[in-house]
Amino acid sequence: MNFNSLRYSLRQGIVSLRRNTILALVTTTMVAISLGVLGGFMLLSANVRHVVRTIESNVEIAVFAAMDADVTALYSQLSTLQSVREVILVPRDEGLRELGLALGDAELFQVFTPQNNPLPDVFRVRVRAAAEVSSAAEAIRGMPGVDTVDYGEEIVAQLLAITRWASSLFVATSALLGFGAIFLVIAIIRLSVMARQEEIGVMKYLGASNGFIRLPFFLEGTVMGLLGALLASLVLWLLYDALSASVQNMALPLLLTPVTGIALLGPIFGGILILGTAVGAFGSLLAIRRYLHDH
Amino acid sequence: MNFNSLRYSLRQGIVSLRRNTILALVTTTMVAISLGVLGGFMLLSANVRHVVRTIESNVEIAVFAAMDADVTALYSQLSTLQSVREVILVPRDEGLRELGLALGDAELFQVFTPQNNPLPDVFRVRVRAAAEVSSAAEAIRGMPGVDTVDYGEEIVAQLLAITRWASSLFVATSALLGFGAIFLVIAIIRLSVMARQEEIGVMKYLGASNGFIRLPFFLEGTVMGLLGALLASLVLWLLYDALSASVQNMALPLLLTPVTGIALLGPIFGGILILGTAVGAFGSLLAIRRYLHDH
Amino acid sequence: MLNVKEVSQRYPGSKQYALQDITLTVGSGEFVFLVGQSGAGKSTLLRLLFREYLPSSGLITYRGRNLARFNGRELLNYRRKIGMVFQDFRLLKQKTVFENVAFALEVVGHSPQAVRKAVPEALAQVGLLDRRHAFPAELSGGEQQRVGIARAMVRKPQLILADEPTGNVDPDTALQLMELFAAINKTGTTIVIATHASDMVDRLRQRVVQLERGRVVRDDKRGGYVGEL
Amino acid sequence: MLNVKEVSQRYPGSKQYALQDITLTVGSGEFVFLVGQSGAGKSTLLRLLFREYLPSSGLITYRGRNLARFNGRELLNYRRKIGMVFQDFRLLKQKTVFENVAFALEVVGHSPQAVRKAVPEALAQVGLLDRRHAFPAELSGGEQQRVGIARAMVRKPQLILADEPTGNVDPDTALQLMELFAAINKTGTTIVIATHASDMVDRLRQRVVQLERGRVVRDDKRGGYVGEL
Ligand SMILES: Nc1ncnc2c1ncn2[C@@H]1O[C@H](COP(=O)(O)OP(=O)(O)OP(=O)(O)O)[C@@H](O)[C@H]1O
Ligand SMILES: Nc1ncnc2c1ncn2[C@@H]1O[C@H](COP(=O)(O)OP(=O)(O)OP(=O)(O)O)[C@@H](O)[C@H]1O
Ligand SMILES: [Mg+2]
Ligand SMILES: [Mg+2]
Repeated sequence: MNFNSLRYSLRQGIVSLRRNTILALVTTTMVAISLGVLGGFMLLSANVRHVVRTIESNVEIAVFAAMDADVTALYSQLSTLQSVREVILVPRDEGLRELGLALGDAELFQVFTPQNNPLPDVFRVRVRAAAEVSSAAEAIRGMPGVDTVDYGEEIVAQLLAITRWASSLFVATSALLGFGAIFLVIAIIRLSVMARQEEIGVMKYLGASNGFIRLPFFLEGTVMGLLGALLASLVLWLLYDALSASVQNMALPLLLTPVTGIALLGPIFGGILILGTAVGAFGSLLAIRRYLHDH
Repeated sequence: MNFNSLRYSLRQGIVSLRRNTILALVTTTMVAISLGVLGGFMLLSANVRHVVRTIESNVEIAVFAAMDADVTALYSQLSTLQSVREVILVPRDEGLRELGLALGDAELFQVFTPQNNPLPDVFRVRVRAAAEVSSAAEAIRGMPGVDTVDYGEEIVAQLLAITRWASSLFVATSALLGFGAIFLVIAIIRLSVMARQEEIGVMKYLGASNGFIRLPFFLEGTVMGLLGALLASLVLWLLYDALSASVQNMALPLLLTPVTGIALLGPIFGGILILGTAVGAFGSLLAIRRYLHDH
Repeated sequence: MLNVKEVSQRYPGSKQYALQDITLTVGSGEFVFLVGQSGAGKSTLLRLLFREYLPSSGLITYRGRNLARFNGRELLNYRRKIGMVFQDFRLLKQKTVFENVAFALEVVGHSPQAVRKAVPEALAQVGLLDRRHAFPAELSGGEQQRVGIARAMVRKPQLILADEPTGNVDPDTALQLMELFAAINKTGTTIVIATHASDMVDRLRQRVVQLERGRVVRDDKRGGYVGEL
Repeated sequence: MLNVKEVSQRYPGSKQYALQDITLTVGSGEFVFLVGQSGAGKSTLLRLLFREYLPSSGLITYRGRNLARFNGRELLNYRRKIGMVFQDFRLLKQKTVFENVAFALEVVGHSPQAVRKAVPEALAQVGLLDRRHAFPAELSGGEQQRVGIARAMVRKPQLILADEPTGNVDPDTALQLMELFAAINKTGTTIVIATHASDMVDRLRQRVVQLERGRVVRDDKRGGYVGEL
């Protein structure tokens, strides 16, 4: 493979893309569609994970202080816990008012005065992740001045189960879709190679080296993969942008805020580009392999 | 097109499927993949709709009876409302007990006796759909003996927004995926027809009628479409069955019960089969069209 | 039977005329050799007669009917009356020798019994009966060419157009094939053969039409092949 | 240069031998006609010499080296020394005439300048310089065949294997092409031509190897074409 051959292959890849426009377009569109579906699914999965994490970090532990507890000491003790994200103190008077509001009739509760208020001081503690709730609750239970510790044990357990289940579902489906996309692209490239089987045969008879035969296909496959990935990214990005804007406009509850940070979306779009290019490149190599090793 | 030709075409379709096994396999797999993705998405969408509907029909209207209300009369009046699905009476004593439990410390509430119980009798009313909540609440407000009516106005509004938004998203994405699948299959069949362009040319030179040329391709396309759809349905069904079983095993909250009824899944799987067959049949017709009308 | 009147053909994108102002009549039952240098326009003329495409200008009629006016159905019927031997064979790679020949019959709706009877006869005439299960890729060049001839003959057409049908066979086989064409011609079939086989032309002494750069330069009733050789 | 020793070839799935017990030596600079009936095994022998595949049995050596022992690189180098003219042309449909011929040079890494010089020369030799921008589908049968010949010659190979290189051209053009082969042979190139062109063989009076049903039945130093004609 000398310089002339390289130059030739480059030119040839371009000429071939131009002459087989339909085939190239079909392949590129296929790459785009399959990567688009994969990417869309990963965006969905990122958002679901995001929502679950939001819910998780909103799980509250209600800490009922004993009637004679040192509230300030307990507050600082709670705040120093590693897994704790936030501690809110609801003083007993405030608790009474809230209870009245929650029951829909604040006036009814005016029978209570600060003196006969049956409610204790309550801390609302939020931890960083659902997995840390039970250990944090355990730790809090042992603190002096704590009467009762309460949290949605069942809900936390279910959230954890959902999270685990959803992430394995996502990994499995992503893998499936990914393999599907790869298989699809390779199959298409193989069809396009099959259509040029004769050409490859003639090249071999003329004494072309395998590398020489391979290079234009490789370049073509790479370009098609990259273009397909770019197309998929573009469409996906436009769609996602429109969708997330519409979600935000609707002022949905906090839980449904879409993921928009570059840190989270970057890997997905980057992954699409890399995957598309790699599949195009290696798919074409794989597709011509068996036409080269006959004799 | 006489009987001999028909018989010939049938035989030819089979022979061709056998001789072009790879191409046929690729096409069938493509049909399966694209329909599988589409079907998977529709299953997801059916489940999301199901969950939303479950949430909707669980929205509660809390009806606080006046202290002097005729509870039995109110109960029967509520029950006769068209949009109402369920009415539960929570007597004031019971309400007190529940409140104590909810606050985590039932004993604290023993300061209340039936005599100084500040709580009213409460009805929990469930309507059939979120859209009916506000009108039902309005109707209830006007009933004699009703003190206050309360329901999560914000949550209901948001649920409605989500529902509307999600269903348009689902329709749009389904349409997109459906078109993608159709385009994909037609493109593949076109590639396979392109690979046999010469054959079609020779047939024309020998005086074959368009119908005669078309028929084997049509049969081939139909069989490939049907097989692909069957494959997609089978895989999808196995996956879905496993998934929904695992969801049920996890005893997730009621909201996440998967859709399993034949009435809901039937149209999806039926649709996949019909779509696959139709796309295979008409895709093949479309794909050879331009090779027939040259001259 | 065939009337060619002032026909010219210029291929799209080409500056030169492949055929220029050709006027020619082929009577029913005639045997015509079309000769001329490589690139003279023989194949082009045969393709026009076959109505593979329409000429740039001029008129071609078959039994008085303008080929250019044929609708789909008529074109089909016209082609079904013709046995065409292509210069590049145009066999179907996916079909065996038998199937390739049978195909010409199946296309027009012959019954399987008729196919089973006619195909072996045609293959025997070109000496390929024992290769009937082979695929084209498993045949020698001359064998492929003979499959093409068998396919053209099997329908017992009214008109045979053969483009260089003996280019890939040895002189002995070529002579046999030419004698086969002559025998078929005796049964009333009109035959037009484009050929470079000078000795065959010289031997058979049939009508010879010579083309040169797209023009008819000679039309002998019982001519020979005239060249430098 | 080429040594064929007790070579037999039976194609997979076939009962009969396409070649049987062939023994033959082609010296450096020789000019050999390979003649014989259609299906006699001429193309098979050429394909074996080209190492398109290996014989079922027997030994073929090139300058003493066993073709069967070539590794990938050696096979490549061997083929690069050979100019092969295929019976079915094997032009690349997607490339123009110029590109098809140029391809033979590009494959072995010639510079664009070298290509721009050598290709027009080769095309001129076969009389196709003015058709250089056409695609194969836009050529007559004989023109396509000549592109194949130009492609085989353009690399100035040590050995030319030509399979029926004049089957689609008129006798005048065929003679010119044969004389071209003879001229190239004069410069030291070894040439083996499988052909049915009896008059060419008779005219050139070169070594003639005749095959019949896969066996060598004649090997004349300065022979003619012997047939019934
Ligand atoms: N599709 C085409 N497009 C452009 N030019 C063409 C096309 N087909 C043929 N030609 C040109 O038209 C001329 C006549 O071609 P034709 O095939 O009729 O020659 P021919 O007499 O059959 O030659 P041969 O004996 O070599 O087969 C040639 O110069 C050829 O290059
Ligand atoms: N790939 C193959 N598989 C099976 N049989 C084959 C194959 N190729 C050739 N044959 C058979 O081998 C025999 C010799 O074929 P070959 O092509 O060598 O003949 P040839 O002398 O070149 O004939 P022609 O002059 O017609 O080209 C023929 O009977 C042919 O049918
Ligand atoms: Mg011609
Ligand atoms: Mg041969």
